[in-house]
Amino acid sequence: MTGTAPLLSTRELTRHFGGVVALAGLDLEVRRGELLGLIGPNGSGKTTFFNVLTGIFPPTEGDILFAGASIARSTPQAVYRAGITRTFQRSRLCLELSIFDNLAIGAHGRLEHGFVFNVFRRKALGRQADEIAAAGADLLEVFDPPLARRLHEPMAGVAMIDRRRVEICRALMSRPRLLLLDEPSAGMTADETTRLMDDLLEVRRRFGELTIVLIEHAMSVIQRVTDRCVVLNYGRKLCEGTFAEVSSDPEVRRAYLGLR
Amino acid sequence: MDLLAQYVMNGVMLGLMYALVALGFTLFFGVLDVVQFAHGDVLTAGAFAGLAAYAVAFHAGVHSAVPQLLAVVLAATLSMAVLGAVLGRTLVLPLKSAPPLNVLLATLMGGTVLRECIRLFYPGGSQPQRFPALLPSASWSLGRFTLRLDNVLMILAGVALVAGLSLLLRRTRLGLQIRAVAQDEETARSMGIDFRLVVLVTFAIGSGLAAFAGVMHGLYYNEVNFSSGLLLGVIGFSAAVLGGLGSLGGAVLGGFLFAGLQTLGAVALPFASAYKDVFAFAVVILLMTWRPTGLIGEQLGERV
Amino acid sequence: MTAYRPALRVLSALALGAVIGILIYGLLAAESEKAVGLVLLAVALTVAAGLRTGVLPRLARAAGSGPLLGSVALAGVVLIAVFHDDPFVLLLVARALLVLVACLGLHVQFADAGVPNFAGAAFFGVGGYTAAVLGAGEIPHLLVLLASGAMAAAVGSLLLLPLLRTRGHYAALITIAFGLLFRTFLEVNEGLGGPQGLKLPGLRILGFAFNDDRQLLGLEVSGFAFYCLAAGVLALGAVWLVRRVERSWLGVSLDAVRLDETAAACFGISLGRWKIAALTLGNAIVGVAGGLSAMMVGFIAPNNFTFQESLVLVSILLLGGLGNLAGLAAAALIVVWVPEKLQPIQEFRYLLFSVLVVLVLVLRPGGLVRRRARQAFGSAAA
Amino acid sequence: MPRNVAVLRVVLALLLVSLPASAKETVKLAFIGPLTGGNSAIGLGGRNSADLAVKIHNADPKAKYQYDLVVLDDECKPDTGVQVATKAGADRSIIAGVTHYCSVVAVATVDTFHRLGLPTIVWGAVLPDITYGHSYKEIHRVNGTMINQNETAAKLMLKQGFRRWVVIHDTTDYGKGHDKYFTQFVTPGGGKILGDFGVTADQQDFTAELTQAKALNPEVIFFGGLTPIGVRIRAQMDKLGINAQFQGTSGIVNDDFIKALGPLAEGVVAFREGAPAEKLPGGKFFLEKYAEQKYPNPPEAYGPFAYAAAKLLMDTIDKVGPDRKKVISALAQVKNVDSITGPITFDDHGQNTVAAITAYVVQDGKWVVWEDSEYASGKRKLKGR
Repeated sequence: MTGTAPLLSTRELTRHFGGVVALAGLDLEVRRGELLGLIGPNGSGKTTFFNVLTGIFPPTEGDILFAGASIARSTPQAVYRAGITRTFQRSRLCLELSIFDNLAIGAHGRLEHGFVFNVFRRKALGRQADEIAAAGADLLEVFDPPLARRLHEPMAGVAMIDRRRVEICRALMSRPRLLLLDEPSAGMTADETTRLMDDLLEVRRRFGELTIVLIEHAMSVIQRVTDRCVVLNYGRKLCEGTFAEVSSDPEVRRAYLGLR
Repeated sequence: MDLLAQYVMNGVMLGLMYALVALGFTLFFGVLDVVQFAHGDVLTAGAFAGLAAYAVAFHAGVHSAVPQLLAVVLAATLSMAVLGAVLGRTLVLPLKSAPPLNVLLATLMGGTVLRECIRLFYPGGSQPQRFPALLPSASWSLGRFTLRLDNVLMILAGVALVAGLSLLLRRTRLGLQIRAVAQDEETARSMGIDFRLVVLVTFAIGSGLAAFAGVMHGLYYNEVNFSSGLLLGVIGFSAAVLGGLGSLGGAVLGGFLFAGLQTLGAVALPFASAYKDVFAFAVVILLMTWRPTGLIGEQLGERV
Repeated sequence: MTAYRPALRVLSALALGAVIGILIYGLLAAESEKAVGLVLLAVALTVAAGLRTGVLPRLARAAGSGPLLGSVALAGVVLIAVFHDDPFVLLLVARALLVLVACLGLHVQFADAGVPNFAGAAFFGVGGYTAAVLGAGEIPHLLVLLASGAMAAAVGSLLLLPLLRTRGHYAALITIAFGLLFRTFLEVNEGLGGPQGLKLPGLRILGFAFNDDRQLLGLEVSGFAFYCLAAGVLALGAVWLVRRVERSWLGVSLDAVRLDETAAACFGISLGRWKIAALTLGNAIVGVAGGLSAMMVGFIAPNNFTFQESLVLVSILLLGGLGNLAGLAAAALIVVWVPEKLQPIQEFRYLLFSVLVVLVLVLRPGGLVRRRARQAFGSAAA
Repeated sequence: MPRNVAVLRVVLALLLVSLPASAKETVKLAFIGPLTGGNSAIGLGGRNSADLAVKIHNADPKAKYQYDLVVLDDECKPDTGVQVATKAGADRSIIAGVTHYCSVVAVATVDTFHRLGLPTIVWGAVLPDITYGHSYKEIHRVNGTMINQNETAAKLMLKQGFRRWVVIHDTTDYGKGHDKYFTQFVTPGGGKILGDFGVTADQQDFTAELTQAKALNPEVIFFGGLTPIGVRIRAQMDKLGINAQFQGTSGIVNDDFIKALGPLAEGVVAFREGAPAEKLPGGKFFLEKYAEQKYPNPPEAYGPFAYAAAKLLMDTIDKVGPDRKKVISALAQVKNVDSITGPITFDDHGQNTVAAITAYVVQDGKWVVWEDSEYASGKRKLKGR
């Protein structure tokens, strides 16, 4: 079922902030169904890459092709509709809302937003709410079964690690084709990180074709879960390949791993 | 030509006062990301403080203009600097973590308290008060244009004040600290800067500026009254926002721009002069639509 | 959540309704300075004690929102009956209800979508002027009220583009500027009565004239009693509508826009669409309230739609605790009544009122009642 | 328990207060006017004057009833006005009202007073419609309308030889009304209105308008509005070197105008309804008594009218008893009743028809009746004469 064409490819992708060059002509491919690790030192342009990809900042130059169509300069909303969702480096859940609400935000594209439907057809609305709740509970179940039973509790009372899980579930609620994870393990212990990655692999198994790009600092994680890695430095691709290939590259070792 | 010169002169005086008010708004926003809306009423209070000082000086037997003027300016700016710091301490800092619009409302209401106090407790405060002419009143007429020495002196003083403020912010240790706080509270703290103190000093400076504008207002119009602060506050705020909150140059630009719009609306447009505020505010809305963060972007504060 | 038995729910609702009714009765009936002070003290003590001991929240939870709303409505009807021949008290009640409705409109904008509106009085005025212009003709008054709302929304659409492009204080300035501009425009322009304002006919629905006093069950009933009922119906309708909107995908989307625009955009939520929806709905609600209010008062003039009046509306929103409907209702009652009850101190009342608002904002920055998480909907939630 | 003692004390205090203060029956009168906001100075002056009338009346042993003044603030806003009017009208113990300074409020409340049957006397609002816009028997007015005022003003100024006016008026009903009626009376007599500027009531800077006015080279600047703006315009005229005569309306006839302007006020002309209080025996008495009470604010231009209205109501109630209907029919009969503002006669709209208009000019820091002034005798000259 997978063709040879990559799911996502960028050409000469460039982004300036004033005088600072965050992305400098990045050429990158993400293949269908793979889990690609994106690594590089701080300030190498990883998060900017996500931000440009999801339309938060338009690229200064270059193009992005997703499933054959250009999404460079699309709005974030259009990128979402094309099938890309993400998590954020600093968790951006709505803490005032319940877990359910946050998941529903993730499922925005599937929901009925008509005024009449929402205000007057409460039975149908209730059914849709139940569907979303069930789908959300299913997802949470994979990560942490007790969490699935706390669906209607406010987010603010949820522990940090569970917030990470909810945030990933929110991104998954829309059944994306490409999932962008920005350091999901930040602030977690090694054990928690391992569990989270296992859960992620489990979700991927269940979902069938889900392509993931993962920004991560913990090399053990990258080593364990990624199919392939891309190393960024100064907004450019330094090299790519399996973790073993990448980690033995002398340039990478010099620039990033700090090894001689 | 002479008429045009007169309009420009009027507009410059007006713009200078607006700019002084706007500077306060922009300073406060710079250091604390809040809008202190009692600012216009601080201006009125400053003018009344100056008036009271004049009365005291007069009764104490000081009858020459220079010491009187000195007493008026000092009393107004110093008392309002203290009041500004007190307002910052009681109304603004405690609400730092509350939603920003709470501060806006709290200070608006604080300003109302100030205004009502002047109206009710200053002798005869509910009617306009005469403000003495303390500047030399020589004037030259060129056709329909009247150049007055007192206006020239006020403009010079105002320009000197703005230049002084700019120097203070750029060249002194205090200025450095204010700018550091405006950049980022956390970083400033880690540099060993007393955050609260700097904020309060900034409030004192801004309010002193407003008091100076109040005295200028009094000297220019020879009249002060309890309610003039509300509209001046709104206009000063508009000017600061129009220029770009947090930008000193923006505040000055915004002040003169607003004065220009009002003059233009009253004089040059084909409808009744009473529409001049409608015109000025409508243009403000259009300009904000065109440049949503002000003409000169934010530079003192605002983190993304 | 615990499921309560129906009987318990009804009882709790009635108890709470009775408490609220008695407190409001006290406020309305108090005349002298001392009585006003005592009643205010009693209200404060009751509410404080009720919240401290948890009795009030527990009753509210036990009752559930539907029965509670019903019982408050019942208390309202009883109060109207009690004061049936006192036009002043009835006028106050109706005014408070209409102010509440206007605040509900601002609530949708401010508390749901996060768009500030400091021109509430202007949109209230648009509704009122629409009613003045259309109400004099042959158009049925129910349609006139709808037109008031539509007109307010239409005038508000002038501000959509500026408000979509700006945020925070910049957006606040745009509404402030509009409020000032609107009032000056009305005053200068002769077309709509100028500074002298316009007279309005009273509300008339299906031949029933609300202005007339009449005999009912042998009682002399003031015309304002009917306005009270109309305002009450409008208020209940607005509360119902706002709650339904909040407890639906609409509310979820509005919350997402308010809380994190970037995240919302990344999940396909169009910021513009939702802000437009909130602004339009909110202004429409404010406009309908303005229309009914103008018909009740029988007269409108630019003086009523000043920046200060807009501030009063925003004060109510923040005093009640942004986002909390119960707090909003309480604040609307208090803000309409307190200045009126302060009449005995004459020229000092605005001073005292401002001091009170400042105190509440400083001492309780979250408002009188804290915001509650939006309640879930759907059968799984119940 | 100390708490019980405190409660007991409160109860006792309440009981004491509710005891009747004297043997006479107490009758309530309402006073309504702007006590807060931009027009509060005049409102407070009116309030004090009405209060003075009540105090004097109550001190009179021959008076039949004890009067109690219920003071209400209309904020100069129609909806607040209707609210307090309803309060006064609904309170059956209030027999009559001395109501409103702001025309826009007075117009808004006539229906309310009619519906609730409360007899009222307007003490300061000058819009003709307040009495002539309907045929309600409840509404009366002691002061004249702005029609009378401007007729006199136009005649006098034309007689002085002035022909070229620039009009500046505030955009409230008061200013706009004066603009309309003055223009209407001055043009047939050969006067020319060269320019007409509306300004908003909270405006501070008038240099743009005045610079335009200066270019038109008028003989007189006619100002329709109240003291605060009047002071600013007169002062700014001087700043811009405009050497025209300044002519105002009743809104500036008060001491504050002179105090705020100092020497600049000299020679300013203005007109007001009613006979000059200083010249009537009752008026002198009023001013003396007012000074005795040490009110924090002066009576302002309309204080004497509030006093006259309150006194007229109390005298009427003393005669016919505290019954609203009887008071209304008694007021309809008022003819040539002496008051500190001159004789009062109500026409069938309740309008005082003999409302005399007095012209004033500022001379040596005082408002002087025109006929007595050195300007009328020719010793001093108005600007440009």
